[in-house]
Amino acid sequence: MLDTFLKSLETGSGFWNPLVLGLAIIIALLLIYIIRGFGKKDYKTGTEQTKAFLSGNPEYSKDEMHVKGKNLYWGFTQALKSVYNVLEKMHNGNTSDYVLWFVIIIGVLFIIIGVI
Amino acid sequence: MNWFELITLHSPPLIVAVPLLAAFLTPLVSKINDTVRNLFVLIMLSITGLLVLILGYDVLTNGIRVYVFGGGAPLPSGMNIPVRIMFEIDSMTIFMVIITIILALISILYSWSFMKDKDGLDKYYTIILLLVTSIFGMELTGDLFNFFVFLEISCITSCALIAFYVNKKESLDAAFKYIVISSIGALFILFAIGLLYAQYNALNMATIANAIQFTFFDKIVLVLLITGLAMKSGLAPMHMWLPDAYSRSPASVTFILVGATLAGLYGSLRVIFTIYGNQLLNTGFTFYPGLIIGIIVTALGVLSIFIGVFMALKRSDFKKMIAYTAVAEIGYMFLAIGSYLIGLALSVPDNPQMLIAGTYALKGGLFHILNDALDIGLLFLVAGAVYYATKQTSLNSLGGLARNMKYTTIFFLIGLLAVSGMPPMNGFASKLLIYQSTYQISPILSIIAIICSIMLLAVFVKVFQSIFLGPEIPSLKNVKEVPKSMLAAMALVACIIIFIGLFPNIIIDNLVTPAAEALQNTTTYISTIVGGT
Amino acid sequence: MSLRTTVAVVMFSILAVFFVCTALMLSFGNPMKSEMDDYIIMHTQNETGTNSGVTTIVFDYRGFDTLGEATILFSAVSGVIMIFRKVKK
Amino acid sequence: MSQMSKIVRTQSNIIFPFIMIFGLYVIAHGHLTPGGGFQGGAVVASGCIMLLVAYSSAWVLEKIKVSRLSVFESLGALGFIGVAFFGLIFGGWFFNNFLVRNGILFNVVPETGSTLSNFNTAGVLPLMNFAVGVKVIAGLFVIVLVMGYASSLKEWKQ
Amino acid sequence: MIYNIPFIAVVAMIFIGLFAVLFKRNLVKIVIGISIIESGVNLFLITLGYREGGVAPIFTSAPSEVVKNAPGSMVLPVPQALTLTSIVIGVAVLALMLSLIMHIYEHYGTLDVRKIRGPEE
Repeated sequence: MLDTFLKSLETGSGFWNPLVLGLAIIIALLLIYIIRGFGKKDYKTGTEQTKAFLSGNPEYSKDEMHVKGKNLYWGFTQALKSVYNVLEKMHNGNTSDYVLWFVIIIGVLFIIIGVI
Repeated sequence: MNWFELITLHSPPLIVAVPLLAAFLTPLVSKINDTVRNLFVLIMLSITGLLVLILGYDVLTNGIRVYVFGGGAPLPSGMNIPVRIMFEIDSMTIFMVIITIILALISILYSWSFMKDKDGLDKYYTIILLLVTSIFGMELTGDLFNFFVFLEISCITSCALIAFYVNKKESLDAAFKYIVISSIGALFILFAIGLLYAQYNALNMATIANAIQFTFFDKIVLVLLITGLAMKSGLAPMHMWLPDAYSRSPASVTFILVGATLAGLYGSLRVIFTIYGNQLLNTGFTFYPGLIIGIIVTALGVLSIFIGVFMALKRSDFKKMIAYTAVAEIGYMFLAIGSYLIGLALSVPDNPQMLIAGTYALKGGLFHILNDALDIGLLFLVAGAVYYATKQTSLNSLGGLARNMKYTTIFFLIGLLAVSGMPPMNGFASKLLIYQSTYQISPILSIIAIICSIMLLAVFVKVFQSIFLGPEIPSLKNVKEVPKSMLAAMALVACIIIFIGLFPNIIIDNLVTPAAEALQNTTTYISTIVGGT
Repeated sequence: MSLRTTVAVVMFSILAVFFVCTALMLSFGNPMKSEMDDYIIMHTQNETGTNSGVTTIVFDYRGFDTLGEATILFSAVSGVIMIFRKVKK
Repeated sequence: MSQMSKIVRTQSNIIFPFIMIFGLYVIAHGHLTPGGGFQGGAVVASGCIMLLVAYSSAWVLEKIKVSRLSVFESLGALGFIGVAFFGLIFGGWFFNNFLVRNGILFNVVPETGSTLSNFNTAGVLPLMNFAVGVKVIAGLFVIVLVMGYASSLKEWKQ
Repeated sequence: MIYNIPFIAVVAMIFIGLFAVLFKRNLVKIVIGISIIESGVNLFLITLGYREGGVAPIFTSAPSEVVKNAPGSMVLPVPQALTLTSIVIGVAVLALMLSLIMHIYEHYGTLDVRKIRGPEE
């Protein structure tokens, strides 16, 4: 009974049951709640305690603080600049080039499959 | 014969004919009233959905169904080549048709308020119905030329729908690229069909599959068919039309376009597994052409995953990011299909473990078709909702929307978790199948797949952070939650996603496993029409 | 020559080799097999009552294709009318 | 596109009825001779387009509306799929040729051999030919009409 | 070999069309290229159905010796039907492409394929 319940999705070398995971998530949430209970009780809203500081300086206005989409993962794209240069060149928006890719794939597959 | 049996008997042509009739009637009905027109379209599609359910129940219990247009037996007396067009429906077809009808119904529901104040809506609904019809036709048909005709219908209607925003130059550009590329692909497919006709004097898939010899012509036909259909389904490096087309069309259209690309994927599955099934799936040869095809498909799949994820990471347009993610998801499916072919070829001397792993990969790939349609579709619907509320989709000018659009935020969170394969959602179930089975075939494939899946999560964390979180932007202070019909459509998709995520075994046992068995079992498909072979 | 032109020329020649081989291997004037067409020619009069073999195929044996073809024309007309509609700002 | 010269207009006036009659002949005899709904429809539509070229698209748009032509096209398509549905209702199968032996019209089966057979043959095929003909006339005419009108208008994009 | 010239013409037309699509910069010329490819494929289909010495598969006032040795003396009808369908498809695609080009010219002011591209964000 328990066995069939557990093996809801067999994957060939194991099984997966989302309900067990749901149980685990609930236990984890309980633990978080308990740990949260150990926190300091003298926290008050509306005082200096809730104010944010950037390295001791007061924060900027909300507009300037928002991290825009283009700023995210800057380091990643910078490190892989050579890869991105190639990829950007592939997507150059030219219809003829798109058709050329199609022709290239046909040619390569002709050689691979047709010669066999 | 009571009426239920009669409907069951005639449901295959009616699934195509009812939306087609509705499409022809829509220009007349829309002269009455807008609400009447919307209701009419919804009701006609619901009737089609009922027919799909009836046909699906029948096929899943009784096996393959054949419907001959014009009546009579599949084979004329004294012949072994069918003359008339026929539909051949097996479990794989049913799987795809169910996906399509879900997408179509939700898209119509969504466009009820999404497209409300636009012009040209009667033509819009007509063309949507024609697109749905063409997808159904591509999936149901058992005749190659008929497949080509429906492919062209889907090409033309998709092009017209991509160009719906005619006063935006980007969408015109995307539509033109799409129609140029897909019409060239379709012409090569027609050339291939002509070659097959020249050799075997038949256009029926089962008859050709029965007679196929893998001659020089057949190799050329295989290359042309696979390339053309893979181009239709957006496999790298022929995917370039896809991000443009997806990101510049209305969200409700994109939702169905996902179905159209998946129909292209279905076509390439039919080519590999059915038409060339006797050659590619037969392990009795000394040299396996199936292994070569498997390696090619796997390599292109990995390339699509790589390109899709990397390009999505750098973009800053919401819809374009989702579109590149769709390329990556298509790559996962092709990776799974290629893994099956490789596993089948490697299992030959005495290694049945590989075949088992390959079968699980195939199941995972097929299951991922359903999950991909729902996940990517939900994300596009959310993007449409954001566009509806704020009139822009660029990440750089959006922020803090979670304050005003609570429900949309929740739906986006569900879609995010699902598309990046986080545990309780449906994407995880299918990706787990793909990971585990590809690991047994080659660990590198599985590692690449997992890393790229993690990067997908990174992509959507970026979107989530910059659109929904963060401080409120002054220009977006008056943003309101989207209308109820859009919320209902998104909620419907989200509920299906959570349901599949919690009970994946229901879908796997009832839909995916029969579909995978139907694909693997070429002989049954052929002998239903040709007779005992 | 730029890289693009080089690649295009190479691929063109590969495609040309295979397509010309195909063209030379087919034989003009005598089809390899013609069972389906012979059946249609012989039965067009007594099965469908038509004298024209092509019309028989277009509207009877492969009538569903013609429905699709009509649908294509219909969708093209709808698409052209939709593209040329008047758009309010 | 303004009107062309009087010579052209007069000539097209003279030729137009002949083109019409020829096109309708091709549509009507689709089941006997080479041709059919598509070919005859294309002939008639090109006759209409000749008038359009001679008399400018604005003049044609005064006579007939695009929406009216669109309705005609819908009706043609409906007729075609309707015949297919009648095949389902009366003949038992979708696209069944239910008129060929036991209908009231077009029910004659020609003898095998070289027969100059009469018009009353071929079951539903003449009906389908006619429906497709109407559809193709309206469709091709509307495409050229819309494109010609749009290109003649300077500020059509608004 | 020389008798295969229709098939060679098919290949030539396909390659002329592909050349126009790949190397021409004007959108209208690209559309013409697609049209030429399509004519090539149509020619291919119709060529497949030719039978030596055959006449059109139509019985109305056909000569009696043609009718006597019936299937052998007529060309194959199926490729002709397929070509008919394919031609109509081509007309539809052509109409849609040309109307898109008219709009593109209105918005971009050019027909150069290298300049017809949206912003890549």
